[in-house]
Amino acid sequence: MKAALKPEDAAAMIPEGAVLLIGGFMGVGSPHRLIDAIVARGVSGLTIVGNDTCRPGQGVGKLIDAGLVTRAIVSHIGLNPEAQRRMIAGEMEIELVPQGTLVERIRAGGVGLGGVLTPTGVGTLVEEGKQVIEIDGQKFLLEKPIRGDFALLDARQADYVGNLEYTLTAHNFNPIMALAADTVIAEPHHILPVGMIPPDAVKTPGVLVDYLLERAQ
Amino acid sequence: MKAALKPEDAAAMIPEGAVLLIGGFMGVGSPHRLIDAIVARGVSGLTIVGNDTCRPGQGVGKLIDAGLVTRAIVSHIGLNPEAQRRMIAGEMEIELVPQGTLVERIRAGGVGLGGVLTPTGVGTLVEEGKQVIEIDGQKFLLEKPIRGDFALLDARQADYVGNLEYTLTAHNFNPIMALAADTVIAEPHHILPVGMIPPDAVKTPGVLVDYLLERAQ
Amino acid sequence: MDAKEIIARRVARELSPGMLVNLGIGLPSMVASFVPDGLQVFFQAENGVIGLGARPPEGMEDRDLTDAGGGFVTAVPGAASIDSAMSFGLIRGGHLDMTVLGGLQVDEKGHLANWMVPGKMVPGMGGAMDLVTGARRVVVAMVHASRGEPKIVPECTLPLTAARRVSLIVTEMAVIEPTDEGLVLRETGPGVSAKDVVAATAARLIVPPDIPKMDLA
Amino acid sequence: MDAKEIIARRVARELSPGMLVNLGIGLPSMVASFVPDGLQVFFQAENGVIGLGARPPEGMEDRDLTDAGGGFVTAVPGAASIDSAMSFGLIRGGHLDMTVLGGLQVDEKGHLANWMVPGKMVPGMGGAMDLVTGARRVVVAMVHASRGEPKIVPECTLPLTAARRVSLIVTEMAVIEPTDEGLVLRETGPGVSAKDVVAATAARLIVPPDIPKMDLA
Repeated sequence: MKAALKPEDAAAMIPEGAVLLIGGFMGVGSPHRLIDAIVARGVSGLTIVGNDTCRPGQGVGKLIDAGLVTRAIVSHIGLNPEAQRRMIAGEMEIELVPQGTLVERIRAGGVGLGGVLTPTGVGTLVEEGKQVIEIDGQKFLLEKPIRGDFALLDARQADYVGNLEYTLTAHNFNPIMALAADTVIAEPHHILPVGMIPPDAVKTPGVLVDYLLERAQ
Repeated sequence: MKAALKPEDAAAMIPEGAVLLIGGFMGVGSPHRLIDAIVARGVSGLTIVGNDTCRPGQGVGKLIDAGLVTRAIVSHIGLNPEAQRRMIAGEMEIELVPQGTLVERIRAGGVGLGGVLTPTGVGTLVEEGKQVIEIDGQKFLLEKPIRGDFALLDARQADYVGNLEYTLTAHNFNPIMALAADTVIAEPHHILPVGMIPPDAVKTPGVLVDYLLERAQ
Repeated sequence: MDAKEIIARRVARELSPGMLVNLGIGLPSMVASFVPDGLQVFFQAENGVIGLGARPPEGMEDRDLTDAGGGFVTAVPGAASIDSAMSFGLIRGGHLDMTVLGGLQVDEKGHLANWMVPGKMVPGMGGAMDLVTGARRVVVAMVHASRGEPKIVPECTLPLTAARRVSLIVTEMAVIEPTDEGLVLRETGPGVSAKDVVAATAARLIVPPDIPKMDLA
Repeated sequence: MDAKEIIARRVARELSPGMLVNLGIGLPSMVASFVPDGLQVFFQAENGVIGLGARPPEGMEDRDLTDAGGGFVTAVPGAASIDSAMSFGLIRGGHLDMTVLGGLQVDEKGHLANWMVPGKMVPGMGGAMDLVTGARRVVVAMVHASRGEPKIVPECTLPLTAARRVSLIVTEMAVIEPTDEGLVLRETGPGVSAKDVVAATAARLIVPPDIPKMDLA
């Protein structure tokens, strides 16, 4: 059974310089109250890993606005001029990763694989500095696993075992990130008593989740 | 929309020598009516890929009893003395693959990855003849993708788009095999009208499924 | 009919029943408005839904159901929610029948550049590299020239999106098919002659004797 | 108390609250019967359920809910269904706190052989190689000798299950811990002296001065 934390107590666990896997796609399926609590706490030097840098004032964009992020591993920054400005000013390092490669690298980190052999990026700038492995005459890039110190997830609902359900386009990176961090904190919209989520509806088994955020008041 | 086939019409699509991915774990979550129809048709020279060879007279064991299988790629044959007898007699070739490696090889075949880099099997007989890749000082086996001509799946229920739900320990290899064959035939216990399965409950999107088996009479 | 509508209408004619199709943000997303009546195709948004529907009525938006551009959408009956690993598994694994993307440049080899302009615009590749690598058909939907600069060029000067040859280029002036022999002019747009197309194209075009007009019905 | 019960009772004392534990078929599965009262652990069966419960009452079996041996089980409140990719993702990814497996041989390096006897018994490795490679703790539960043949040997003569050192060996005679220095005798079983253990063990044992008896309460 997992006790539900207040956002400020969850944020207090995150040290400076932590690597955070943060669910969401342009803010949809991001743990918004956790993000707000981290901004309020002001913990800096963060590396964020996720689909994108969202927009200024939204989702993970708030962490960037507050100057807390020194490195981002994402597939897209095009809708966040503030992220681009900070990148050009040298305040923030950005590693751009093809979206499908990014999610597989996180999965590899989570399921104990040594890396990902993907055709994506072969013959492009993404190939630079990477091992190219030829298998039966086809070329693949060896992309390395990614893990986080923390995974911060949005979920539709949870039970107190920590089992999670997600909804619609708010799934995105969340179920994969749940596998790939030392500490997993989920922000469910609802928390149900144990036994209320049918086993077949569970998308992230509770054994992966370390902490739940209490529901919004 | 996918029409639901009679078992004999489904079996009639499978040519001699086909590679069949067949869901199930000791017969649980196996497409039993499809298996019976293939036995009735008597199509031979099959390669079967799945967790195990089940038991004589059960699940995929029926295909082996009937002498239709010349090659099996499985993790376990220990509970099928008939499979062992045929292997020793040279009537059937068996490739034993660690279970976690097997499911990842099928997944790699299904999601377009060049192979799997797994620590499982390093320093054992499983390593023989395989490329060992060292990544950041740790050794991994490069295991190649597996695909089938057909995937034969068991599902709890479907809709006529082909969306599938599975239940309890009848999931096993089914959702992964759905990704990795040229033709996917699912045997659902129930078929619902389109729109009756909530999007969040779908575990295999219908676009992956080519044919449904009609319900048992 | 403006240039964008011509392009979207013509691309819509590439659709056939049962296809799984990904439409990029911007111009490509307009294709959804011109699907022929009664034709059932499934639109996938790489952020996680198969069976994307139209924009919802005002006040009926769901913050957890958006397209890859972050715009509110609906889902059709038979839709399925998927996470990013499944989404890109479908894309990279060859399960996506067609992707429609914008382009900055396409060259005589059929190579596409659409994700960055060094020193100017570095939005990130998002899902584009996986889409161009993995989709069965890649259709580039773009205006023929940008501020007088031809976008169909002898060789891309911008970084490539993938080393793979795209399937078709659709502009308001022409439909062009990259082949082993080079770029073949297949159709011309409203009020445009083959000569006009050749004049507006920096790349060498193969011009067959009889070139039909685009069918935009 | 017979040998198997001694072993199962002693292994059960290795459990601690909140653990995710995989029990192998046969002797290891008996451990579930001796979980200390009030201790919440989750048992995983690699075929696809987290939160395995006891055998169901006669007539209440579900053919889609079995353990890895194919025996009928139940699921506890808060259980989750998982497919084989998730199951082995958890195992190989370091999410499984403990696995309990049978053994044919364990040697002075702590290497385990438990999946084949060349020329005699080739059941296949099933999930064993992944379990021994990936679980945080690997506990070998086996009788001390088989038909007078010591099973704890200087060096395994049978094919290894993994190159990894197991965490603990529990027999009816002893608890033995493989360490950098070799096999250390930690506890002795009921009515057995350290001398008896040494005599029944082919491998060199490190015997500390004071060796407690097994606590089997």
